[in-house]
Order: sequence, then C-alpha cells, then structure tokens
Amino acid sequence: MIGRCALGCGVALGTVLFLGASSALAAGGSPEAVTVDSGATAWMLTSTALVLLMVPGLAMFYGGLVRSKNVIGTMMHSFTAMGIMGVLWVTISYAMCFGDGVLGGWFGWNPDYVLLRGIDDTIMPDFHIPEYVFAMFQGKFAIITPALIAGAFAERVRFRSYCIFIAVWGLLVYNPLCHWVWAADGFLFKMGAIDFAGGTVVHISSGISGLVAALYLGARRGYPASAMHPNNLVMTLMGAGLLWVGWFGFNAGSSVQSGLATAQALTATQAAAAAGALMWILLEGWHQGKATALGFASGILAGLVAVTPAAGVVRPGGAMALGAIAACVCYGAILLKNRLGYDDSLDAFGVHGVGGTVGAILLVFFMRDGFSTHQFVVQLQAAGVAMAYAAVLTLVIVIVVDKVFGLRASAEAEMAGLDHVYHGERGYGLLNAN
Amino acid sequence: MIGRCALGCGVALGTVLFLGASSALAAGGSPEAVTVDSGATAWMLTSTALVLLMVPGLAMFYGGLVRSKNVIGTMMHSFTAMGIMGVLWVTISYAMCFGDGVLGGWFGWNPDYVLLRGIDDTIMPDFHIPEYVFAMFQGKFAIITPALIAGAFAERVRFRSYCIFIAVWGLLVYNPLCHWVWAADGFLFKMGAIDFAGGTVVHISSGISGLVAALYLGARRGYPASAMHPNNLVMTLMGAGLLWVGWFGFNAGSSVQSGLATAQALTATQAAAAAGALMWILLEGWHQGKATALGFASGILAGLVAVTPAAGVVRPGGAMALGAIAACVCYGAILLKNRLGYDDSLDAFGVHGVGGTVGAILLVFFMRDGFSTHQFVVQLQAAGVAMAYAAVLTLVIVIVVDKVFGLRASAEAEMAGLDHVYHGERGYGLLNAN
Amino acid sequence: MIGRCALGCGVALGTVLFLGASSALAAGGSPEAVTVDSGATAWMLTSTALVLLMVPGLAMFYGGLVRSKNVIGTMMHSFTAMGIMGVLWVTISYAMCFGDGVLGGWFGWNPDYVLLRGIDDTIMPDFHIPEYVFAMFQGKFAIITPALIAGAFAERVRFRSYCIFIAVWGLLVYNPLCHWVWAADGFLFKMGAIDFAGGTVVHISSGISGLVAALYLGARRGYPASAMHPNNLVMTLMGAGLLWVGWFGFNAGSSVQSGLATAQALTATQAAAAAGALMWILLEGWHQGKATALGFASGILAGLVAVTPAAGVVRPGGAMALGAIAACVCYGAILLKNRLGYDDSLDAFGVHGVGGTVGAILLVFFMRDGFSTHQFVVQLQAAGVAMAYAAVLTLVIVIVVDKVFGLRASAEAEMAGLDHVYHGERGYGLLNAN
Amino acid sequence: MKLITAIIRENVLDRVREKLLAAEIYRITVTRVSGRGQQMSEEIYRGQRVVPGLNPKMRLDIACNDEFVEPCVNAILEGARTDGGRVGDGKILITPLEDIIRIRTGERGGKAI
Amino acid sequence: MKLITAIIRENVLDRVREKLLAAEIYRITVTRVSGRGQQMSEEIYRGQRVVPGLNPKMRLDIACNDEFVEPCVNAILEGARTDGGRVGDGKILITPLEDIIRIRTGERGGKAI
Amino acid sequence: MKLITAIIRENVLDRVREKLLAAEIYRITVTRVSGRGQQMSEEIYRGQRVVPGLNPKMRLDIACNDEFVEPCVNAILEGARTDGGRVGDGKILITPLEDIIRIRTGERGGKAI
Ligand SMILES: Nc1ncnc2c1ncn2[C@@H]1O[C@H](COP(=O)(O)OP(=O)(O)O)[C@@H](O)[C@H]1O
Ligand SMILES: Nc1ncnc2c1ncn2[C@@H]1O[C@H](COP(=O)(O)OP(=O)(O)O)[C@@H](O)[C@H]1O
Ligand SMILES: Nc1ncnc2c1ncn2[C@@H]1O[C@H](COP(=O)(O)OP(=O)(O)O)[C@@H](O)[C@H]1O
Repeated sequence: MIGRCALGCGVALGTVLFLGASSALAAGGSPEAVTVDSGATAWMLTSTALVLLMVPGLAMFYGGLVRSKNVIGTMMHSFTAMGIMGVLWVTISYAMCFGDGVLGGWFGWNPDYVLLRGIDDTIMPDFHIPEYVFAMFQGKFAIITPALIAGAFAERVRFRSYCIFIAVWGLLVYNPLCHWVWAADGFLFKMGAIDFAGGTVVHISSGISGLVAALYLGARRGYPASAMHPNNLVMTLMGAGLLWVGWFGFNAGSSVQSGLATAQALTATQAAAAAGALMWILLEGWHQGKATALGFASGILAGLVAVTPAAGVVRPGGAMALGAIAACVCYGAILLKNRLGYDDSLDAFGVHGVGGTVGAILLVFFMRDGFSTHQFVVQLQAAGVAMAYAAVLTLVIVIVVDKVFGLRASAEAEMAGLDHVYHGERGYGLLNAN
Repeated sequence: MIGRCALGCGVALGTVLFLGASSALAAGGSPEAVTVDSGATAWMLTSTALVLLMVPGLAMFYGGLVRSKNVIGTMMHSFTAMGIMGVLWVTISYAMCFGDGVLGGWFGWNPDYVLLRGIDDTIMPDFHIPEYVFAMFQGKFAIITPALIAGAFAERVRFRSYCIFIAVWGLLVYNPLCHWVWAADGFLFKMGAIDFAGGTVVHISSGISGLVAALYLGARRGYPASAMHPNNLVMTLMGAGLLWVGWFGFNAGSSVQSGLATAQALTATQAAAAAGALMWILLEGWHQGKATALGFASGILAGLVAVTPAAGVVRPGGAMALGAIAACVCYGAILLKNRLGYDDSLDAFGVHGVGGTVGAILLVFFMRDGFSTHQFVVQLQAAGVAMAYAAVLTLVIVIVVDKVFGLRASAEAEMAGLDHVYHGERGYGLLNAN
Repeated sequence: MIGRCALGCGVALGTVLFLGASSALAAGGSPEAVTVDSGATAWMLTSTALVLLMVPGLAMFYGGLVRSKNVIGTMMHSFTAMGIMGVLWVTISYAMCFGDGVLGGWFGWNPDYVLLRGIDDTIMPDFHIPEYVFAMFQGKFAIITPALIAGAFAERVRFRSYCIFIAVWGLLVYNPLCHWVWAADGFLFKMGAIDFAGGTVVHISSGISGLVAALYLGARRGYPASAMHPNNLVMTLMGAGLLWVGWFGFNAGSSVQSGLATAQALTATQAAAAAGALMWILLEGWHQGKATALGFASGILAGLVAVTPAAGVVRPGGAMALGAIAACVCYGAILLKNRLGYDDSLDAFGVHGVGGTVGAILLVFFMRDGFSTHQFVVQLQAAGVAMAYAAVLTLVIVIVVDKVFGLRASAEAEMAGLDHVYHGERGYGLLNAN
Repeated sequence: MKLITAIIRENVLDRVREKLLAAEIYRITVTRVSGRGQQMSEEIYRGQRVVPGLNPKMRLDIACNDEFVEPCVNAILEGARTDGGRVGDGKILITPLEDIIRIRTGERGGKAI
Repeated sequence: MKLITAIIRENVLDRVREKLLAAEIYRITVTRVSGRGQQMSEEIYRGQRVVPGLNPKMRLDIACNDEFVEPCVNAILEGARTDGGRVGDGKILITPLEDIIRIRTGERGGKAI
Repeated sequence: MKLITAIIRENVLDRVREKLLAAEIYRITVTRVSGRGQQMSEEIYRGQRVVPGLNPKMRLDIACNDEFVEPCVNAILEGARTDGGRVGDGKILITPLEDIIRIRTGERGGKAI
C-alpha cells in the first residue's frame, strides 16, 4: 500500500522481515500476527521529533534574516504551519496522501484515514511499526513544506491570507504530489522515480511555488535599492544548526526502519551537508575574499536539500559531490536572481528549488548501482511534472486568495512592520526602554 | 511494583512480554532471565533526553516573557531546577517516589534506591529496560515541575529562597503526589485514576502551587498599572518550539515502551498541540482582531498540557478536541485573571493549572473505550486531592521559607532587576556599549 | 578490531550477543550472518544526532561569551568544524582512527575506509549495528574537539588560518590520539586505559592544545585591563542546555549499544552534570555571595567533562562526587588563571583540560569495581601521554600556521571585530537602525 | 550652525532619508529611542490590549549650516508626516551649535559639516 | 524653551515618569545609554569581580517651555535620587532650545511642545 | 559650560576613553547610534556586496567646563582618528550648556560636572 523508499530499503528491509519472521516462527504464532519492531519504532519516533525540530529551526533561520520589524511575523509563518497543517493532516490529508488513488489518481482517499480513525492499532506489516508513527512522521513533511515557501515572500504578506494560502496549497499541491511520489499507486512512484526523502515533494515543490508567489506579489518596497539587513544572523546560525540535526530525522527516518538503509541515509546526509557548507565558503572566499556565516549556513542547506532525494542511493563520496555541486549551483542561482532583480526574499527558490532539482537529477550519476539513462529520464520527468504542477496550481491559488482576501500586505503594514500590524507584538522588547 | 501507565499500555505491553517470552524460550534460557528490549530502551533514552530538552525550552519560553532586567534570573529558575532536583532525585527522591509506601502511604521509601545503589544492574521485568533509564526518565519530570511553578511568581523572588523552596516542595509535594499516582501501591493509582504523563502530578500540582505562591507573595511592583513587556518574544517562540518537540518524549515516553501505545501517545500529543495552537489564534482573531505569536505559543502549551494525562487513552480526534477546549478555557482563565487582578506573572496557573485540570477531567469524554461515569468521578477525585494537597502544602512551605529566609525580593532588588542583584550579571551585554 | 568501551560494556554486550545468537539459531541461519539490532542502531543514530546538536550548542555557549563584534566569528569556529572535520572524517580520518596501526602505531590506516567505501554494507559483529552509524557517531567527536579548542583563543585569530589549523590538528593530533585510545590495537587501549567517551581524546587534548595556542598567541588587546563582557549570556545559557542534552548522546552513545551499559552511562552523566552545576553555584555563593548563571553553566560543563571518561565505570554516587570535585578544581583553576594572567579567553583549558584530567584520574577512586593502584597508574600515564603529545604537536602546528599564514588577527581586525573583517557581517542587525 | 534633532516614527525613517537626500543633506546620525507623547499604540498580550508606556521611535541628529535649516526641516516634515498628520508623528528640535569638528582632518566650523 | 536632558539609573525610570506626570509633563523621549561617572557597579565573571567600563543608564530628553524647567528638574530630582543621594544617580543638563516644531501640524515654538 | 558630542567609530571607543582619562575627563555618556556620512562600509549578503544605509557608530556626550573643552576635543581627536584620518572617523559637535545639576546632591553649575 505504501511505497515510500522502496528503492533504498532493499537490504535492511529484508533483514527486518527475516527477523520478524523468525520471531514469529520461534514463538509458534500465527503467521498473520504482525509484530512491532521496537527498534525501528524507536528510531521513527525519534525521527518524527527531529523533523518537528526543523520547524522552529526554520523559523529561526528565516526569522534571523528579515528586518527586526518582521521577525515575529516571519517566525509565525513557520509556526502556524505546525498548527494548520498539523490539524489538516490528522483530519484529511493523510487520507489524501496515502489512500488509494481517486479521480484518476489525482490524489488518494481512504475514508478510514479521516481523523486517522482506521489505524488506531495498525502495525504496518512491511515496516513493523505502528502506522500512527508513519503517519506522524509523514505529517511533519506536510508541515515543513509550506513553511519553506514562506521564505520566498517574507516581509510582505498578510498573515490571515497566508494561513489560507498554505491550507489550500497543502490540500491541492502537497497532498497530490505526496500521493504521486510515495503512495504505492502513485504514478511517479510506479514510474520508478527516486525521491528518498522529498527532493521533489518537499523542495522542488516548495521552491517553485515560492518563486511563483514571489513573482506574482512583486518585490518588497524598496527592494533592491535599499539594503535589507538580517536582524539576527546569530539566530540564523542557531536555526541552521537545528536544521542540520533535524535533517537526520528527515532523511534517515525516510528509510522507515532502523538498519543499514537508515545508516546509509544518515551518512549521506552528514557528508553532503559538510561538503555543501565547505564548498560555499570556499566559493565565497574565492569570489568575495570573505567567508560569511550566512554563506556557511546556506551551504549546509544546499547540501542537505540536494541529498534529500538521493540519501538512499548514493555512497558518502557521491553525497559529498552532490552537496558541493548543489552549493555551486545555488550560489550561482542567487547571483543570477540578483541580476534578474526579482525578490525571492530569503531564497526559498534559490536554495530549495534549485538545490532540490540538482539533487533529484544529478543523483543518477552517483548511484550506488551505477548510472542508468533510463533512471535519468525518469528523474527529469518527475522533476518536470512536479515543477509544472506546483507552478500552475500555486499561481491559481495565489490569484484566488489575493482576489478574495488580499495576499499582499498593505503598503502601510509593510512599512510599519508585520509584527505590529498583524500580530500586535514586537520581537525584541529588550531594544526598547520600558 | 511500578504502576505507571498501566491503563494505556495494554496492547503493546502484551506484545513486548510476548516477544520477551518467546526469545527466552527460543534460547532455552531460564524463564527468570530478564532480557533487555534494546528498542524500548532506545526510545526511553531518547525520551529522557527530550524531556531534559524541555527545561532549556521552558527557560527560553519564560525568559523571553519577563523584562530584560530579569531574564537571567528567570532562566535560572529553570536551570537551577536541573541542578537541585537532579541531585535530590538521585539521592533520595526516587526512593520516595517509587519505594513502597510508608507512613500510611504518604510517600514511598526504599533504602536500596538511595543514590540509586540498588538498581545498578536491574532490568525491569515489566518493561524490559534497565531501571536506570526509568529512573532518569522519571527524574526529568521532577525537574520540570518546580520549574513550571516559577512562572507564577517570576520577577519577584529571592534566588536563594527560591532554591530552598523548590527543594522542599519537591520532597514534600512532588514526591508524595508522584508516589500516589504512579507507584503500584499509590492510593490514586489503586483508585484507577488515569494520569498518563502527569496531568495531575506535573501540571495541576505546579499550577495550583504557583497560584498559591503568587497570591501569597502579592503582585509585582507596578502591576497591573504599568505594562510589563516581554523582552524577547523571539526567544519565547524558540522555547515553545523546543517544548513541543520535548513533549513527545514527555508523553510518548510515558508509555515506557516503543510500540503501539507509544505511537498512540505521540499522535495524541501532536494532534492536541496543533489544535490548541490553532484554536487560540482563532479565538484571538475573533476577540482582538489579531493573532499573536504569544497566543500561538500559549495555545501549543494549553493543548500539550491538556493531552498530557490523556495521551494514552484518547484517539487523535479526541486529542484535538481536548486541545481546542483547553485553549478556550485557558484563554478565558487568563481574561478572568486580568479581571481579578492577581499577578500570576507568566500564567503558570492559567495554562498549567487550568489546562491540566481540563485534560484530567474531560479526557473521560474522549476515551477510546467510551465514557464511564465511574471514571469521571475518579478523575474528579484525583484532581481534587492533588489540588488540595498541593495548595495546602505549598502554602505552608511558602510561609515557612518566607519567614525564615524571606521569599519576596526586596523592593530595591525588584527595581534594580534580579539579574544584577542576585546574579551579578546582565543578560544582554550587547545592548550596552562596552 | 574496534576496542571502544571494552570496559564498560561487559554485561549488556553479553546480552546483545546472546540475543543475536539466539535469533540466529532460532532462525536456523548460518552463524556468520550478522543481524542488525534495530534498537541499538536506533539509539546510536539518535546519539549521533545528539552529539551533532552539541556543535550549535557550543557555538551558542561560546558565542554568547565574547563581545558583540566577535559573535559571528566565534560561532563560525564551531560551525566550520562541522564542515571541515565533516569532510575530512569521511575522506581519510576514519581510516586514520580505526584502521590498523601503521608507522609503529602512530595512527591507523585502512585504504578501504577512505571515503568510507569499504563499509557500505558492513554490520559490526560486536555491536550489531551498521558500521556507518559507528563511523558517523565517532565523526561527531572529531568535529567537536577542535571546536572546543577555539574557546581558548577566541576573539583574536584569523578565520582562514583557524580553518587550516583545525584541519591539520585533526589529522595530526586528534586522529592519532583517537587511534591510541579507542582502536583495538591502540597502545593506550592495550595498556587498559579507561576513557569511556573521550576524557583524554576530547577534553584533555582540546584543553591542553587550547592552552598552548593561547599562550603562543598572547592575550587579547586590552586583556586583562579592560573587562570583556559577555554579549549574550542568555544565549550562553541556551547553549549550555543543548550541551547537556547532547551529552547524553556523547556519553551514553559511547556504550555502542542500547542496554544496561547505556543506561549506566546516561545516569552517571545526568548525576555528574547536576552535581557539578550545583557545586559551582554553592562555591560562588560562598566565595562571592552571588550565584551566577555563567557559573551554573560552567558547573554543568565541568561535571559533564569530568564524567566523560568515567561514565561507564562509576555509579551515580561516584558520578556526583566526580562532578562536584571537578567543579571545585575548575573553579580554582580559573581563579589561578586570573592570577597568572594568561588569556584563555573562554576557559577551554580551565574547564575541558582541567575537568578532563580530574575525571580521567580520579575516576579510579569511584569505580564500580573498586579502586586499583594499577589502574591509577595507567590513567596517569594515559593522561600524561595525551597531554605531552597534544601540547608538543599543537605548538608545532601553531608555529607553522602562524609563520606561513599568520594565525593572530591583525590589531585592526581585533579592534574592528572579527565579524566585520573576516566575515563581512554583523551578528545583531537589530541593534542598528536601518 | 544648528543641530536639528527630530523624533520620528520608526517606519518613516526611509522616507525621511529620501527627502533629506533630495534636499542634499547627506549626513545624519540615527538613534533608537522610545517616546511618549499623545500617541497610544496598542499591543496585545494574552488576550489583553495593553498600551506600552513608551513607543519605539527614531531620533535623527543633523548638524547643519544655518542656510540648510529650513530645507532640512521641510524635508523632515514631508517625510515624517503620515496621512496629513497623525498623533505620534513626532517633533523637531532646533538647538544652537557653537562649533563642529571633523575628526578626520581637524577642520572646524561650517566647512566641517 | 529649553531642552532638559537627564541621565538616570535604569531602574528609576518608572518613578521619574510618575513624578513628571504629577508635574503635568507628559512628553518625553527615552534612550538607552551607557555611562561612566564615579559609580562602580560590580559584576561577577567566573569567580572574579569585574567592574564594567560603562554602566547602563537611561537618558531622558524633555523639551519644555521656560516656566516648566524648574518643575521638571524638581520632578526628576525627586524621582531619580536614591536613598537620599548615592553615587551613580546621574546628571541633569539644560540646553537652550531655539525652536521646536510639531511634525503633525507644522506648529512652531512654545505651543508645539 | 559646554556639551561636547562626538560621533565616532565603534571600535575606537576604548582608545578615546583612554585619552580622555589621560586628560582627566572621567565622566561620559555613550550611546549606540547609526550614522551616514561619506563612509561606505561593505557587507556581504549571499554573494553580493551590499552597502548598509547606516553604519554603526558610538555617540559620546560629555558635559564639561569651558576650560576643559579644548583638552577634551584634543583627546577625542587623538583617540578617534584612524591611520591619520579616514572617511568615517566622525564628528565632534559643541553646544552651549546653560546649567547642569548633580542629581545626588542637587548641586548646580560648574561644580556639578
Ligand atoms: N516635549 C517633548 N520632549 C521630548 N520628546 C517629545 C516631546 N514631544 C514629543 N516628543 C517625542 O515625540 C514623539 C511623538 O509625540 P506625540 O505627542 O505623539 O506627537 P504630537 O505632539 O504630534 O501629538 C513622542 O513619542 C516623544 O518621543
Ligand atoms: N560630565 C558628564 N558628562 C556626561 N555624562 C555624565 C557626566 N557626569 C555624569 N554623567 C552621566 O551620569 C552618570 C552618573 O554619574 P555619576 O558620576 O555616577 O554620578 P555623580 O556625579 O552623582 O557621582 C554617568 O554614568 C554618566 O552617564
Ligand atoms: N552633519 C552631520 N550631522 C550629524 N551627524 C553627522 C554629520 N556629519 C557626520 N556625522 C556622523 O559622523 C559619522 C562619520 O561621518 P563621515 O562623513 O563618514 O566622516 P567624514 O565627515 O570625516 O567623512 C556619520 O556616520 C554620522 O553618524
């Protein structure tokens, strides 16, 4: 029923099944009794917590980069995703992602999954973990993806409209994509597209959606004439640290086990992040003569994003190569953005869209099993489909939300700052004598 | 011997025992040999780390809400709990909580548990984890509970007296309550009270104790006439993020296994937090026209607090309902506090006391096994007992500590700020040219 | 092949092997098939994430203590270690640490380990975890050790030279020491030196290296005449919190299993940290009349450092004693430093060097198996060897790097601040109207 | 020579600076301050509307020669007045300046500005 | 018109503002500053008592008409003096003010205060 | 009596204070400000060199008796000038001071400084 990580899990899955079988036999139980693998469950629970940790991590990363007057508003973009997508996921999104395909496979549906009612005591026979854990782990991806988009149009959206936007986007963009790529009857899954932990579903989709929304909304007032300085690079660094840590859950958890495949994914993740970060500051040193902290953090992200689809199929050397290449391409993409002059505020497209695409396509050259032209074509197709679908749907949603509720912040709100206007708060009371 | 979570763990515990038995038999070992379930151990170790993470999380949450001059002092309230309760727990508190009842069951005692000497190589036969892990996991609860209280009287207590207060409170209030609710011979446990992860022991007890102490100490100078602004809402948000993540350990770890019951608890936790947070900002939007970050964070907490006693017995839908109801009731309670005019500085009672009570009592309406009037009465009794005991004892302790050492900060210290007066430090050197 | 933790793991390792054997037999498989213990793997994956969390934790701890103009530069000292050591570890350092001894056992080498190529599907027969997990866990230690050194010469090194320094130091100091202590054919390992989680390899080596580098570089401009205030003690506290949490991975993960030895290590870690922190503020209260937050945080670190070599062999009572003693000795060492007047900026030697030595030597008095003069001598020898080797090699490296690239920041850069000069950034944009 | 000190809203800083540049006044010093006048700017704290005792403001200090005083004041008025003037827009103070010295060169008086 | 600038302790700000309100002086601008006078305020850093070069202070700026100068000074003195006067209590500076302009209306002089 | 206000680079604060102490000027108030003059101080943001609109500066305020004005100005000039004078070194402003009051004692005028 669930196809996630079918490619990366061969060996270790076998081990688990074998172990499961042996215990079952040894105990003389009926073959149908599905036992819980407490170790795999432990790691999946941990991974769920780690991926959740990425959300405050992202809030800190993004929050540090905007101007002081928008820090609360920007962090709330991440936080509210925990609330909105959190509630939607339990209510209907899990059913839409992992139910059986309906409407020609546009998305899934399984009435039993509404409010997760039908899985209250299900142990997944393939993974030997309670299905709840799988559902919660997956739910975290549905939370972080719209939060990533927010970076593209930071500092200039209405809070209420943003909330509506991500809810609709989650239902109409994320859920179908997730179904196509990770459900066993998803068409990209059946095509054999490799997306270990969400290169297409999470990064390409959020990056391209951010780009579309940013282009539609137009630049922030004063961009690019006046420089917009990060209010708190220190917090951005902290956030980058939490993102790296959390990504171990993101990628290694996507093996849905606690075994060899998990270890391979974790190793690839670590190697790519380190290589991406190092490459970025080397580039900066060569190009600008200085290595910046934001550059290091961006390199971490570029590396992690690129290895996300690939973590299950590349060796550490390949992961390092992917990370380093992604750092270079993202660096270039951001320079290009500066040339073109559109305002992707925090480079959601420049890092996630570009890095995700690099990873999804170039992974074919570093696969443990060797290059395959067929796979290359499949990857191109999958990335293309995701891009096209996300771009078109996002445009429609953005236009509708804008017409109905007004998506762009008013000029006055933008000048006064989102924190005061939409939240009635200020981030740093400490600055003010009171 | 240990009764924790007896209600929530039926199914999965069975699985574990069954597995344990089968391995033992298969290996032809003696039936007494207790094997370690490395998976359950892994999750309990992780949970221990996650619950510890809540303490800095709480320090950040609370620290961000006070005025700049008290930020260090407020964070130290959480941190010193790690030191003081940490040492006490190992020394005698574990013996007092999980030893056999003495003095008519007032608290427990087991001389073997002093300094944890007697459990150096004990594997718990019920849970198949080393008893050390259980002891450490439980110890984290004893750390965070007094730290929660500190929110009620933030910005106006002497540091040294606070330290003495929490030490005594831990011994005389927390340890007995913990014994009553979670030890197998505890009277509330035997009554069948459901408290999965500490609604009564942690939240009701800390909330009501905070209220009593806050009333006794009186309001901060200038409250409520002059507005006291959060010095760092950004940090409060970070703290809320860490609390959410850590709470997975708090609740899911309370299953003392890594199986179905764990997954159920984690799912309930996630659902309640998301629903609570969302409900709070919806309320605010309706009531004030703006959704605040502090409101979102408060809603997260309200949801998490309410689901704490219930995580083992409710389905995701019920958990969402509990979270949403708790958000409404806590919101109202804080409005009421503003009317009544007492100074529960950071709403320790308003969130933990109220939310914990809502959870402990209303869980009966959302139980997996259906409503039971008997259980409802039991829950009311347990909550009532915990409230009465904690309130009376806290009052006594507060009065004694105040008479002997002086609990309230001097007027001058309050004006100058606790950071400078009690710690000789300031939180944000960056504000000062130097 | 790998000797890590041979002393601490007796009991639980037995259990694991026994379990492994029984499953293998029950399944009728060939005896060579090495099964994965999914529980141990889960905990080791988690530990890897926790130790990585220590790096941002350290960045926050150190970053908060320097002056605002150096906050980014100081945090980058920790972060770049993630990039540089991260890449080196995968490339050749694992081969140098855990390969078979070459050049008379100076360091190890195993060409198969280059780029970790040879362990792509290895399951370790002793530990029943994928070797990748072990390699990644170990790699985190190689990252944090040079980052610790940076505290000794914070606020006065050139960024580029620092990067070169840690790369060379990692290869020439860390890798050999790691090989000697933890590889099965390492000479200190064979001597029977106890170093559970890195007292010698991590703390003594980084502390003494920091001291040597600090002495060579000389004091910061203006030290000690003008007071250099922490820019953000609040962040230092957050960092201390993350370090405590991460240390559970550091120590309990060093058992390379998920069983009794793990639980013992975690308990010792918790007990020592709490006792160290409490002792430090008691000392301060007695000596200065005030208990500081930085003191509490320093006590946490002293306790954790001291218990690091000992976590596998001491009971909780002994761990508390070690933590408390370490707090006293470190406190004294810092007072002495102030007398002597050298500038160990953030007390890398005062806490890690001194605390690590206290732990490595005094652990003999608190061992579960009782005191042994032989062991005492061995510990003295091991600590002495590590100190001498690290001191001499560090001096050589520091001199060479200084001559070739210039290690000390220029006077102007030191005055202007490392953030601006080497990174072109400032940490707190929020301070500046813009 | 005069010292012109203006207390303005935080968020009009950019606009004021543009107007000043248009009036050929390039040099300026800006300080974060908090002020209290007639303005009431509400914030929300846990369901309660609170009025902070002090609102964040920006303080501009501009040293200029006498002939630049009027252009400078006008530029600030143009940039800092919101919606035709609302409570909280701030004040401009003019104080006499006896001397001004450029640190770089040691030049004094009008030409040092 | 005068500009009254007071450098006071951080923690007497509230008290000073109360006294000012009692003297019917409502408008004020406050800045976080750091100062050095005779006061030595010790902090503790890892077992060592250190005296920071500069202590945090608050700076008040109040523009007022001449008749309000004495009431204003007295209010500040009352609010800012601690325990009958201790080192570190601060200073009040009085500078002449040539003009004042209300940005909202463009009014000038005494009535703009 | 005069009020001497200097806008200097952040990083020369220590040196200026040393010079002032040498000139027997002990009392001072320091404020973090941001300024714009001719100086261009580049920062790097994701591969792009950006010039911030305002650079961080320090503002010193020193109230002193007339005879101390020149020593004070000279001390600041010595301490704040970098490499024989570079753009961005800042300005010194001198304004008349009508009165000064020591809050601790209520003393007024020259002796209160
Ligand atoms: N007399 C004054 N002295 C000092 N600062 C003042 C004075 N009057 C106004 N301010 C500053 O100007 C800001 C705006 O003043 P406000 O009274 O709201 O404007 P208006 O006078 O147009 O109603 C205040 O917050 C305060 O910082
Ligand atoms: N002459 C001065 N110039 C500028 N600021 C001053 C002057 N004298 C005092 N201050 C400010 O007032 C604060 C308190 O001064 P202090 O010398 O401690 O008070 P007192 O003069 O009553 O002993 C100082 O920290 C400083 O900010
Ligand atoms: N006329 C002025 N009014 C207010 N502030 C000024 C003025 N001139 C210079 N400043 C302050 O001095 C700082 C340094 O000025 P800058 O023009 O770089 O020095 P220089 O005049 O030596 O080239 C500026 O950032 C600004 O804060």
